[in-house]
Amino acid sequence: MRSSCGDHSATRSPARLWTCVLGAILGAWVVVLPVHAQEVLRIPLFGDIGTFDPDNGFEIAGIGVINSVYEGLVEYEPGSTRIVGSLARTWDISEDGLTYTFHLVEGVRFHDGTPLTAAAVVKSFERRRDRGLVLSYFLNNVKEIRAPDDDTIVLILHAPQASLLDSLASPWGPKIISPTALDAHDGGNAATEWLNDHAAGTGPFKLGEFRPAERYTLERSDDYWGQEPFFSRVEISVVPDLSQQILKLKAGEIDAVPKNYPIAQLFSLPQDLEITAQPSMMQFSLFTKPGSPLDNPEIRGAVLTAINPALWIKDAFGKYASISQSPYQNMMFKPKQPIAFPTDVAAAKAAIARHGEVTLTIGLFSAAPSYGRISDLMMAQLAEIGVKATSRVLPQGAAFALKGKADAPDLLLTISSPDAADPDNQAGVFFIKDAPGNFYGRVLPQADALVKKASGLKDAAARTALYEESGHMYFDAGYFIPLVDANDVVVHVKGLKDLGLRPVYPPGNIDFATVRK
Amino acid sequence: MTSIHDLAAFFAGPGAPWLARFGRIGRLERASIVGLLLITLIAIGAPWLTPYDPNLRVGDGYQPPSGAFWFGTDEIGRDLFSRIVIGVRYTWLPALALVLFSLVLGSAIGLVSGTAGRKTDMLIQRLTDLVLILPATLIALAVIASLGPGLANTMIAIAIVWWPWYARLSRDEVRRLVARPHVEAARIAGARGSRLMLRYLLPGVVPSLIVAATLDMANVVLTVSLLSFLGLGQAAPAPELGSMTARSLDSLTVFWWLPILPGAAIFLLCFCANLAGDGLRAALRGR
Amino acid sequence: MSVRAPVEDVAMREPVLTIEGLSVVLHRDGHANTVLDNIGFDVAPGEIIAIVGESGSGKSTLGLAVQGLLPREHRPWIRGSIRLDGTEIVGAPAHSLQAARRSLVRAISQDPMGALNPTMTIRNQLRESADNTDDVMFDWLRRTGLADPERIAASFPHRLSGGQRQRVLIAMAMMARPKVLIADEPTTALDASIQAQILALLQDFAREQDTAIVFITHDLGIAAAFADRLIVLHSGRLVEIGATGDVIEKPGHPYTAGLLAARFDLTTDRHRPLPTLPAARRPIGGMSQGCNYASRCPIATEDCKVRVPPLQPQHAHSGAVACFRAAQMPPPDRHLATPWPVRSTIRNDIALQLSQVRKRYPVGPRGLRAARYRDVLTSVDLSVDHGECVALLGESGAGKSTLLRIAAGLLAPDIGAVFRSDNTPQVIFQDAVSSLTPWLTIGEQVGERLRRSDICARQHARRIDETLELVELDAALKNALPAELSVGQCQRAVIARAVAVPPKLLLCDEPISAMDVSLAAAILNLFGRLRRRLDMAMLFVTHEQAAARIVADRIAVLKDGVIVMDNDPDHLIVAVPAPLAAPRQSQAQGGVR
Amino acid sequence: MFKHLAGLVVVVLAMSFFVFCLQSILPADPARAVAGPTAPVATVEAVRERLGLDQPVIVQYGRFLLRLAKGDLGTSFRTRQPVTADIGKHLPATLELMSVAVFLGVVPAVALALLQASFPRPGLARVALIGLGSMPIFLTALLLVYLFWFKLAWLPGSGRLGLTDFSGPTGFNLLDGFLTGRPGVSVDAFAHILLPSIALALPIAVAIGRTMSSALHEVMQQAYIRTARGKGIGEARLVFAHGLRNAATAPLAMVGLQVRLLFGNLLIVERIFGWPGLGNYMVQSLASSDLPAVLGVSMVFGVLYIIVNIAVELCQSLADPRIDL
Repeated sequence: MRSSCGDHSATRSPARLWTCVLGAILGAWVVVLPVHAQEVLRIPLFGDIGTFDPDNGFEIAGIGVINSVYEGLVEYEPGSTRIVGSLARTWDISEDGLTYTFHLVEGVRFHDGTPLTAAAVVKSFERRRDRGLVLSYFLNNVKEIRAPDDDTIVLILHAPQASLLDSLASPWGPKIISPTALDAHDGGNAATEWLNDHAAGTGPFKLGEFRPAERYTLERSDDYWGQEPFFSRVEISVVPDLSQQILKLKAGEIDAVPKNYPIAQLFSLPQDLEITAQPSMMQFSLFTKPGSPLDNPEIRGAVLTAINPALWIKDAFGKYASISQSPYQNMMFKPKQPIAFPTDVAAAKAAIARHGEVTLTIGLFSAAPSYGRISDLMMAQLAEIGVKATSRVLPQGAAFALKGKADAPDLLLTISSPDAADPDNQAGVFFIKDAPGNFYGRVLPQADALVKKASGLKDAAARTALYEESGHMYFDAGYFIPLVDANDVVVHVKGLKDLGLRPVYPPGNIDFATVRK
Repeated sequence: MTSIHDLAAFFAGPGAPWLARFGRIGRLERASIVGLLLITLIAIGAPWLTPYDPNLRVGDGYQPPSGAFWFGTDEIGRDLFSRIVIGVRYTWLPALALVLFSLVLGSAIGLVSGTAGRKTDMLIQRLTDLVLILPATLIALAVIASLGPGLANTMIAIAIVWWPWYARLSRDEVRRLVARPHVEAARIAGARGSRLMLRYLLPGVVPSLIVAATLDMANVVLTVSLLSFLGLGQAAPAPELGSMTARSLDSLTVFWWLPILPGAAIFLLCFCANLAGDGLRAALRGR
Repeated sequence: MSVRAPVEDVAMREPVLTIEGLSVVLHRDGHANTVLDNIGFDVAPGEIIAIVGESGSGKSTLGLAVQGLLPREHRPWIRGSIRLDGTEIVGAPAHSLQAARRSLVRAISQDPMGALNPTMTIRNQLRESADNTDDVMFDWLRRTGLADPERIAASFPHRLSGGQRQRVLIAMAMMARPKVLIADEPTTALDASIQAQILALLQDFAREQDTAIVFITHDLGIAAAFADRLIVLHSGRLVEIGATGDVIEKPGHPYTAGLLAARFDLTTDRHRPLPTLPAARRPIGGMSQGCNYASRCPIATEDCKVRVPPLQPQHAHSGAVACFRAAQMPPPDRHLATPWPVRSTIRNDIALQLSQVRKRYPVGPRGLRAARYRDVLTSVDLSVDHGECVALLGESGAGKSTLLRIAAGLLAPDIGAVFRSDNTPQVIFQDAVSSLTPWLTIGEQVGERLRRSDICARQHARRIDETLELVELDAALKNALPAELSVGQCQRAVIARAVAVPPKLLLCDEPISAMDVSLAAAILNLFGRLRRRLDMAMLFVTHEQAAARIVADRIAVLKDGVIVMDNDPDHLIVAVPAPLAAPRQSQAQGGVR
Repeated sequence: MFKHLAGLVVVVLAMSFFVFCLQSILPADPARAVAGPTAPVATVEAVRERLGLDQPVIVQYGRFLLRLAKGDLGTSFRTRQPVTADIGKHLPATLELMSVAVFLGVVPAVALALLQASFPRPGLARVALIGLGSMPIFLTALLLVYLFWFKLAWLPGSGRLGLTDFSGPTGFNLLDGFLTGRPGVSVDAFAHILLPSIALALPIAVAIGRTMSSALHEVMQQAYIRTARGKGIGEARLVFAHGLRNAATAPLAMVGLQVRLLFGNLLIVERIFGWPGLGNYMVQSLASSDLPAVLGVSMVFGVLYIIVNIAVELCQSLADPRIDL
């Protein structure tokens, strides 16, 4: 086609047409680019929030979002494992440890306007416990839920449980849902359908948009009973790819990369970004398969020498991790006698040389980058002493099916982090017989007995001692090798303060109520 | 018959047709064929070609390319050049094996399907349809779950979804060939069964299959790298180009050599394979 | 160099096409081949000039060169001059070539099947040819003898028969009212009856439109019946040119004489082998130092091999001849070969018998409903005795090939019985080149037949040699691939494969229809000899009456699915096309010439 | 056509059965995935029973078929929504992306083939295209994002729409913008779709371009092209009017094949570009052992593949009147 200069018809002139189209695109997109008000916080998520129902799904990445819409009776204090009141102002525990009495905060309203009463709490707790929902196990030990008056809740347990408050404070613990909403949308299924993508809680934020695979927005709740959050709006976008998250952060399209930011790049961050790091409950540890070469004490000693975290923790985490001192997270208690790895590399080499070829397979719980980094380092270390190690990312969920499998990897590298901060939770999830995270199904009755004994005790120091002892037993029996406790590292724009990271939460769950500029 | 035909008859003189055919290949394509041979040699000799042990930490991590480390070092201080050379071995040789396998299996099935009766043909066609629409990732998952992880099993997983294409291609070619007079003539002359297939049909199918296979090498390399990107490839620390690239994508803006250099190796493999395929097609089809 | 046609009334008019010193070199796989060497002639408006030559003589290339359409992939190199109505074609820029093609020169190609775009309606293809209204277009279609132009125009080519397509092509060419029409073997692929109609049509157009026709053919017979003047090409060189009657009566070049001698028709003596030309041997690179024909020429001298004979006026007729020994041409003697031995076939010793055979094919779109069927063979009775050759004559589409395939056992009849004395009858197909597997040597393919018989390797090799000798093929060719062979050699190889183990029954499907006349004669001779020597029964399917008459002991004519005639060849009475050697009478319109 | 549809049913049934059997092969445990990694065994068993996962596979498959007959694909374990609803939500985005990708793949491919038909050796363009198509798709995708969004800021790098509150009647934003009288939306949607679809289109362009140019090359040597050229038709018209349609069969078949490879690439490209489509949904469903969702998406992809191939055959028969359906 020929284009003449005097021709004003756009269709006749391709060059002009393209200019127009391009101009229109650029123009429209300048208009479309979101104008950021000061008080909007933009956070990426790697995946969808499966369900927003606080009782019916084990959310990992989105649990912080749910916790800023719903509140429970108690919660963990930001930055620690101390339990403080949330909707419960105060509470009492009976001498026998079977009766818990909570006193509610006054003047709280749900986002739909319903006032918070003890009856509402009872309704929510009963929904959690009795309607066959996924997270019902948090209240398995609760025999009775009563509301003697409008401001008082009484829980009566089947058996003493020192960790009950932790269960209630857990991010996945029971939350209080508006009874009006529950009634209105019950539909014979305990409102699970409606609560999938709607919410009626008491938290500082209301659920705005719920667009899976795209974005979720939270709006500040105007009549929140507590301190008003700094941000009026939180935009949570789904950005599945880490490189995209990093680029978006650098381009100023989001305010933080809450987790998985590559450690090596933390030292070369641009000027306008900074790091907030906080110790967490993320303990990287190895489970060992019965019948693996590590059953031989000499090989075990040699392997422990090679994988000694002291040798590689800096390469893997820089300063953002600490060496695990026991199978219980460093945040839970400080053991009197930390676990020690042998250090004589020459001896290890000699030991392996004596055994001919030693091969080890390491299974990685997931494809998250930190697993690969740690296993690469350990394999390189093992290669130094002559052990041929290979690692492989297990398919999602495969770790839970390793029991009794002959071709399972010799070692499973996983993050052991419990759903609450009490050592009882850690042991109950990972160590004792039939624990869900006891991946190879190993049983050490003496240690289990100690754990059981500790869970009923009231004296904190005595409990800790028992747990520490059980930890040593699990380690010495060769079931479990704790490696490092990683920090929760959030990279964010400069000036973001009070992120409210809590050790028990999965990494990167910023508390939208406390964070401010 | 046609006047082109009579020109062709005029030219169909004695001479070495193969040599002449190679003359039809463009310069770049010829270079890429040589390049592929070279790559194969490198892949075979890789263990003797690496300056460092690819599995040991030989320096600090994240060193940029330098005289000591030509391609720099990776996250934990292994020599990237050595790892890429070994990675070429672990990517190229399996891809070759895979294509060869699919070629053999696919063309065997295609031959049977193309020469058998309608019912057998229909059955095989539906079967290939079925495999063609099964999501490859799922099959890979299933195979690895039931046979256990490992390079061979990953290859089996890919081969399962890979052969149908060759089966279809060779079946179509066979059917076209069967309709040609010389096959009928051979049959009348007494060639039957496997002799007919191997002597009169297979050689006619092979050229287009080889061209397809060469062009397909790139697809296989990319698929292998895609599977390892999804964590279904070889066990670490074996360097695999795909997972090396994919795992360090987030370093693009800071440690560019980590994703770019292994990616460039994949690119080179695919590029050579693609060009060589083009060249071979020119040679075999007479463009 | 150009030789003016001596016909005085033609000379009076300005030639519409002038070719001078035309040489064309084409490249293939890096080799340069001279395809045309120093060709020159004129064509006057309204004149029909025939270019005759065997395949490989460069005649098609000449046609393409005039249109400026030499195949680009062969990197043509062209020298000399082609002037079309004053426009120089050689070296002309693309747009003027295009303009010349649009208004001056059009072509009808030999293959009506391939010459029409299969994905475009006839209407659209015609519309591209010239800016005419639909009515004019329909008118042209009607003038080519297509009764239903609207329907034809709306059709896609594959719905039309070969004859219809060729008519469409003629209409397409003529509606542009070109000055020159190049007709490259326009009738080769057609049945005899249609052939005659098409030729008549072209003649009419030449007269009406005053269009010069360059008629390219290998068939001297057709050329003689059709053209005003003849040009004989041999291996890229013009060897003889002259008025048709002169050339036919008094050929000045031994090649022309050979071609004339080798042709056969309905009057040829069928009781002895046909006279043939020595097979062509092409020198590598295209042109030899001397006369290209020297190696085949019965009267060549040493001089002929070192010097190219110039085209000189001929004393015998008004044209010109390129031969040093034109004066020494022996008189056209019909040198007689020894007659075939007379052999009495034993009647009722049946080799093949078909009784009441019926076959039908589904037609129309295949759908859920039962397909409609068309009877190809209604009820055929045919028998061939041992040692007998029966020719099956019929027009295209008559079901000849279906019948042959049923006889061979490749197809099962719907109804009827087939008896065969030999369960592995051998079949020879029309296209010899594609009947040979391209990647196997001739020896291997001939040996395929011998494989079943339990003979040792040495005997096996010897039998192959013997068989090749039997079909007059050089034994050295057993290691050659089919691509290295000429068409004639390919057909001999195919025959060798069929007779390596002599079958009792040999079935031939149009084995000579695509061949030059001289080659066809040689192959017919071979069949005649083989069947007598190996005592084979033969069914010879053809659409050419002359060939049928020569080869067969009996002729059966297939029409509308039944055998309508089963007769002795000498009693064959069919409409005979324009007889040879009777040069076309000047038409009334061209009377001034 | 009927044959195709019958084949479709059979193939889809066989495929669904395969995927169903997969759950007994795969090491992952959907009940565990639903209950969470820390849930006690009893809870997991309760969940398993509630989801019917404690039944034999064949019983589950029977139930699945019964539900399927009613157009119900079950409920996703992960999102607790009917799978059909989830697919309905994600499908338009993926279809939009796929069609733009196929379009962007086919157009330059055809253009290049045409170029090659007119100029025998447009070496550079061809080599460039082959080069671009030889990159691992995740690297191509990221480089595109890096260059055009991060460095040059010409195009948005992820997501489907810059606007927060838009949903149109068809789910195809490119269309909906115009339908709802907000052309700005369409322009924005176009800007967003450009990079991911280019990443997907490159391998398609290479494959189609190659097939197309060799088919065109072959066609341009046919006798009818000579006939047409003999009519004095210009080269451009020759290629467009005569060449293209005749050369269409093989490239069309290639489109069918490429669509299959496209499904694999979708998983990666949608992830990198945060495209809210079925690919992302599939990746997440796989990650959480969400069998009903995986099965549903597989069926959608399978049906899409067959539909595309039926369409391809339809187009082939349209392009070439000699091909009967």
